[in-house]
Amino acid sequence: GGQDGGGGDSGGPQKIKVGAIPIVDVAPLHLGLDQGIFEKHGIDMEIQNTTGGAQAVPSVVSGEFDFAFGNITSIIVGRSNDLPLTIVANGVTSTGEQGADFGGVVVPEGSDISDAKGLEDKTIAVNNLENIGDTTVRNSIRKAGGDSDTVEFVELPFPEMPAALERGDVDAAWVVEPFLTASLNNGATEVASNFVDADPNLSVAYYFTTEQIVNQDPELVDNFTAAVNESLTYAEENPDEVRRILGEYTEMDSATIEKIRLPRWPTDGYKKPAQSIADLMMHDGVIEKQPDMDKLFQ
Amino acid sequence: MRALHILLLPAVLIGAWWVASLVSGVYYLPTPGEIAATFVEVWGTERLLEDVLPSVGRLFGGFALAVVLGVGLGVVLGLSARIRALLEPVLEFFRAIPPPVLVPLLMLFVGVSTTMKLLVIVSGCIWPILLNTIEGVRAVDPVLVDTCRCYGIRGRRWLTTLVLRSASPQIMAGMRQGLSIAIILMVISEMFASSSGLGYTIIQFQRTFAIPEMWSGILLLGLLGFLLSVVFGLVERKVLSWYNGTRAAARGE
Amino acid sequence: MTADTTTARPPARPSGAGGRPRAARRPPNRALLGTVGVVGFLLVWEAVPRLGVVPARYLPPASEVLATLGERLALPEFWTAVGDTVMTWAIGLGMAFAAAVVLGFVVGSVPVLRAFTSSTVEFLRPIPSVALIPLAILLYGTDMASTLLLVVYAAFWQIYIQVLYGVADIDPVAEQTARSYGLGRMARLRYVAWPSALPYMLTGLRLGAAVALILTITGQLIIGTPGLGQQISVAKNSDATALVYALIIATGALGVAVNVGVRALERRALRWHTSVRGEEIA
Amino acid sequence: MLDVTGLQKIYPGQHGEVEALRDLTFHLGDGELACLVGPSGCGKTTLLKCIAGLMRPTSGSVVLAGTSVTGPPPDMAVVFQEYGRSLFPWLRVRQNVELPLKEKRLPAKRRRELSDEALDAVGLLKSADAYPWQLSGGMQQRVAIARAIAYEPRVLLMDEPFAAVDAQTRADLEDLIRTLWKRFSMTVLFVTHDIDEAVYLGQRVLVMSSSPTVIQDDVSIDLADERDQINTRGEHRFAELRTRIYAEIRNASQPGAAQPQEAGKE
Amino acid sequence: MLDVTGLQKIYPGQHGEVEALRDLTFHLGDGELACLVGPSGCGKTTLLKCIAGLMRPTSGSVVLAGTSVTGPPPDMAVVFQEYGRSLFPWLRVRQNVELPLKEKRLPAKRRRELSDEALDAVGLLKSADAYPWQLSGGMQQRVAIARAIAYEPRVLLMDEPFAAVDAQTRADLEDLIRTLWKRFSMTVLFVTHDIDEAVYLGQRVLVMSSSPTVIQDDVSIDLADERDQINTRGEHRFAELRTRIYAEIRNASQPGAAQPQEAGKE
Ligand SMILES: Nc1ncnc2c1ncn2[C@@H]1O[C@H](COP(=O)(O)OP(=O)(O)OP(=O)(O)O)[C@@H](O)[C@H]1O
Ligand SMILES: Nc1ncnc2c1ncn2[C@@H]1O[C@H](COP(=O)(O)OP(=O)(O)OP(=O)(O)O)[C@@H](O)[C@H]1O
Ligand SMILES: [Mg+2]
Ligand SMILES: [Mg+2]
Repeated sequence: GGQDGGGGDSGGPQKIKVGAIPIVDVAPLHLGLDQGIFEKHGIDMEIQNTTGGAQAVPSVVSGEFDFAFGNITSIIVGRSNDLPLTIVANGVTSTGEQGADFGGVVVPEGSDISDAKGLEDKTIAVNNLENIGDTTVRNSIRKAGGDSDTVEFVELPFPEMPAALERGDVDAAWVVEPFLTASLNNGATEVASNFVDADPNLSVAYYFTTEQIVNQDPELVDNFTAAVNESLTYAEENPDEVRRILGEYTEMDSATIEKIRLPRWPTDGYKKPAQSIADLMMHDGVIEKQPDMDKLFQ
Repeated sequence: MRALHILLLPAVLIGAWWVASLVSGVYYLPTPGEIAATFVEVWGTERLLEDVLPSVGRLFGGFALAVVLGVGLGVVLGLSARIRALLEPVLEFFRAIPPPVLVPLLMLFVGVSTTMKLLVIVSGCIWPILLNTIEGVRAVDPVLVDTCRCYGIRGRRWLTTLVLRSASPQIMAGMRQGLSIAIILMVISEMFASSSGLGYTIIQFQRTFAIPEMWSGILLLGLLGFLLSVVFGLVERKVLSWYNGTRAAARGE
Repeated sequence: MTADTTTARPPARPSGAGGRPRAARRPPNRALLGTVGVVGFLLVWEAVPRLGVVPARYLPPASEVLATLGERLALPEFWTAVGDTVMTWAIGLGMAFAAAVVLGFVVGSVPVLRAFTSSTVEFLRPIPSVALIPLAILLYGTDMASTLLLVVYAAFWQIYIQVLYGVADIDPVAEQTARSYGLGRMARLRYVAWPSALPYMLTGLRLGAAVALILTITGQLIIGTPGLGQQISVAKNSDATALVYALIIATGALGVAVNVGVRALERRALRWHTSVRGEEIA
Repeated sequence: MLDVTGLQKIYPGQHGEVEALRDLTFHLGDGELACLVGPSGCGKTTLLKCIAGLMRPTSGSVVLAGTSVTGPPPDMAVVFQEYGRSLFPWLRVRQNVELPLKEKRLPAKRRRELSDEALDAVGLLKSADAYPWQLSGGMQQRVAIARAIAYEPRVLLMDEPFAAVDAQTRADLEDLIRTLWKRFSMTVLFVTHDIDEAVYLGQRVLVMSSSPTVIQDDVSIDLADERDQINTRGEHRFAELRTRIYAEIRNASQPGAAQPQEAGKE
Repeated sequence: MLDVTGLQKIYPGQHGEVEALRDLTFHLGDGELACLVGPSGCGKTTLLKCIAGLMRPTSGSVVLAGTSVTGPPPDMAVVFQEYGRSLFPWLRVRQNVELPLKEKRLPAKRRRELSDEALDAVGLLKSADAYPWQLSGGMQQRVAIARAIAYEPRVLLMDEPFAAVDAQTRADLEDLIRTLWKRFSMTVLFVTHDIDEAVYLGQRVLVMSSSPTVIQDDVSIDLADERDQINTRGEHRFAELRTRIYAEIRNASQPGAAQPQEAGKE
């Protein structure tokens, strides 16, 4: 470990700002801070709440954030639009278990849809269009032998999905925790695990930065990656710690925290699944050219 | 001369932008040339018909609804200090709630539909109309009020010839404000539960870092606003001809 | 002599005792009526989820939300957030107001300027602040300044347009009086244009204040700068419905407080105006 | 017809109240034409507004044709002192005149007839299509008069209606009012500052004192019913009446005009 | 002092233009007091506004003290016909009077003196702290007059300034104007409808014709310089002048008042 960090000569830990959306996925980051893992790697980190990848990307590009947590599609889209984004660590990974992932497609109580094929011709809510939700759900439908072109996707923030589902505004919704648990509690049924369908080891989001930072301060980047990896492992090994920290940086009530499904936070094998997503995005026409995967990963 | 009035300042600003974007070379600031080129490409006929027209339709619908509600409610509140005192805190409360927060609430009641989008537009652009109507109604010349009372002018005629007419300069000011807010809220309404529309398209460009495209959308919004304000100006000139006449007359023009 | 026994309904209001007080004419007790309105609203809110019009899961009854709000009020983070929000709001509104009033008066009283700027103004006005978010982040990142940019941009137009209309609404006879007595440009601005435009300006201030608050919250919600908006965003992502509504109430309450302030200002500043004096004289 | 009893009006104010009227009592018979004179600020407009039901007196009562006045009674027309502001700037001259007739549900043809007649009488038929703000002050005042006479009221209240018109027009209008009064047997209350006018027009002249205001004198004008500008004004009795009223007013305004600041502090 | 040459004013309008003034030429010497009479709507207000530099004539010129008038000249005070609207409702009576004095940069003490004096002269000292809308019509008009005289102008233009005040106050104010005029040797142009007033006040009376408007007559008033309400008005010469002007006006208003609708269609 580079004990001295980037600002070795100035002695103290290096101050950085990391943008992260306050959801389950970034629990390791908060745990790492809480457990002094970042400090140990010579990093004095401040976590700034963001509202998602779309806001995090420009902040990173403008240098406001040194690093940020963002979903894979935002990063790929940015990259294919020539933004110099580089992934430095894994973010969050699917559990790989059908019907037990931290995100999935649910249908309301009493719906006659029972599997992914049944989603044909239906209206499905996703949080962002032309993003990871609709690309992977289409993939699930195709895998189940359905026609993915007949599906209509509508954009709805996750928090509104359970209500929209219950009212019948949409036939199905792709939700992630804690809304997945909330929907299931309301009687909804899970009909597809779209992340698992795309790749059992699918990493949904990553920590990324810009090429400039990688070039200017490779040592910082290394330290950050090391700290994140250590945090990921710590989180993976201590689910109770994860549930504890969730009570601190989110507003979830303890009952929900107990029930929700946790994702996996492996520290390797996360590069290949990104290619699957890129392929799906090419297939759906979200991007026009394959991003350069080698440049995408540090 | 009029053309010069309209075009001079924009030309200067565009020039300044051009220089700035060339000099800075910032990714988020494409040159006006790029934007113009993208504009033609992006907003060709297909998008125009599929995204822009429905949005503009909703814009008009929402605005019209807001005018009816705002003026109607404004007259009632302007006339009665009692009702005003009763409702004002609640109205102010709703006025302070940002549309992105209000939308989920609306969705809860009316579902994900065109109605919801219309209501989002109404929820924002009603306020300037409402407030201005209230103030306009409160400021009706007391001598005219007395005149109407003596001649027994009541009911609808009283409303149309006295109250609405004398408040009309303020109401028009409110409508002008409301119109541009309606455009803004058209965009916001399409941030939720949409898969098409002008606002949606712009947001989508923004999310996918299609920067020149995004700017071209903003340009379109601006042009739309300008166009609507020209139309509005014509209407206003007709409706307020007496008012402008009074002023011009007194100045001896 | 006060009461008149020959008339069934004495039109008189005796200054002393002995007559029917004309309740309908007394200026309304604003605070009381306002409270009645708020309580009525809360009752409706309480009833809607309880009667099952919408599920309580998604719209918790008012009592529950107020209880949650009560808990929050004890937390220092809540007050920090309120402080951040109020600060952003006040600075943004102040800047927008100052700029709009100065520019509004200058442009409004010089017809040439007005002619040359109107097309640009009409073009810029309908551009949504939310569309400027990437630009704001690019310029100022996620600190307060980027939310400020949105706030100032949005609130500015509200006030500016009102000031323009207000300056155009000066009574020509008053204006001519001032001119004939040799009042210079500045004096006319100060003594004639300013008071004439004041009612419009105060409406503009009320509009702008609300818009500024809205954008403060929206900016915090979308960009993630600290404040109530950010807390709403966190609560939403955590599916904490009651908390979301509690924070919304806090936001709305801020709006009400702002309005009460501007109203008080208005009653002082516009004592002479028909709209205000009409309330005091029967 | 009109009974004013113990009328008092106190304006509230931040710096003390203003007692505009103290205690007015008088009676006007059906079809009478009375003129009201008094020093500036003594409360003539206030009295007129109370009679018109536009303002609630502080105490005392106004009874018109047997019913107590609480709001503007029907069939009453008022010409306001602020003539300019009593015309609707968004309506043309003719529309201003016809507006109350519409409310009376007269058919369009009849309205047209009445407005033509009234505008002609005040010499403004040619300006029927102008807006009020395109007219001179005197013309505006004449529009307000035309509106009142086109209405064919049973009771006509006029607050210095000829203040802004020239001598010649004024004389014509004075005669017009008398003619109409006779034709429709209206009850007319006419506020004026011109004592000659009051004597020439009225059957009675009520003289108001300066504040605290009471009816100081009630002069019955015993001139012949048929009056004309040259002969009547030349009569000896006319001069006598005029002098008497002049003296009254002079007395009335002796202590100085009404003083809004002081009344409340007593 | 004041030279008006070939003044013409045409109001534009949607339904044809209105020629308010056709061709006015007259000269006023320094320190002269002239009265302007003419039928209602003949263009007196228009003329006054042109002289005050508030309105641009269509053709012709106004030259005041050697310089051509393009905007309001300094040291000029105007009392507007719409007295109500010319007072600032947001200022109290005294503030209204003192406002122009502030602009003259007089010290507060002197302003106070002047406003006290002027308000006292019009009998409104006691109402100094009221708002204009708390005053009666006549009182408002007197505030406007007080403002003008407190200003101590070199040129004073008054548009029917006594229209709303009672006979007694009017007489007092007439004498006040004459006193001030003599004391400060101002140049005064005074519009009135009251021919007696014009004769009593003026050194000259300009009679305007009805539209198309020209100066129909320019009567020099050869009464003694010391005038008083009772004796002067009783003089034989006074009656003669009065009758002459009356006849002029009668002639002038014969064809009917000005007609906004028609002029443009010719
Ligand atoms: N703004 C205007 N537009 C069109 N015509 C106008 C306008 N102002 C005045 N006039 C016309 O010009 C003529 C002269 O008006 P002006 O006000 O000067 O008359 P005046 O002599 O002051 O009358 P009065 O004694 O009634 O006040 C009138 O016929 C009037 O209709
Ligand atoms: N709104 C008001 N508030 C306070 N005082 C008022 C108000 N209106 C009138 N007054 C006072 O009441 C008194 C009588 O006013 P009013 O208008 O009735 O007089 P007037 O006889 O019509 O006078 P004029 O002949 O000058 O029109 C005045 O002293 C005036 O200052
Ligand atoms: Mg009066
Ligand atoms: Mg005039």
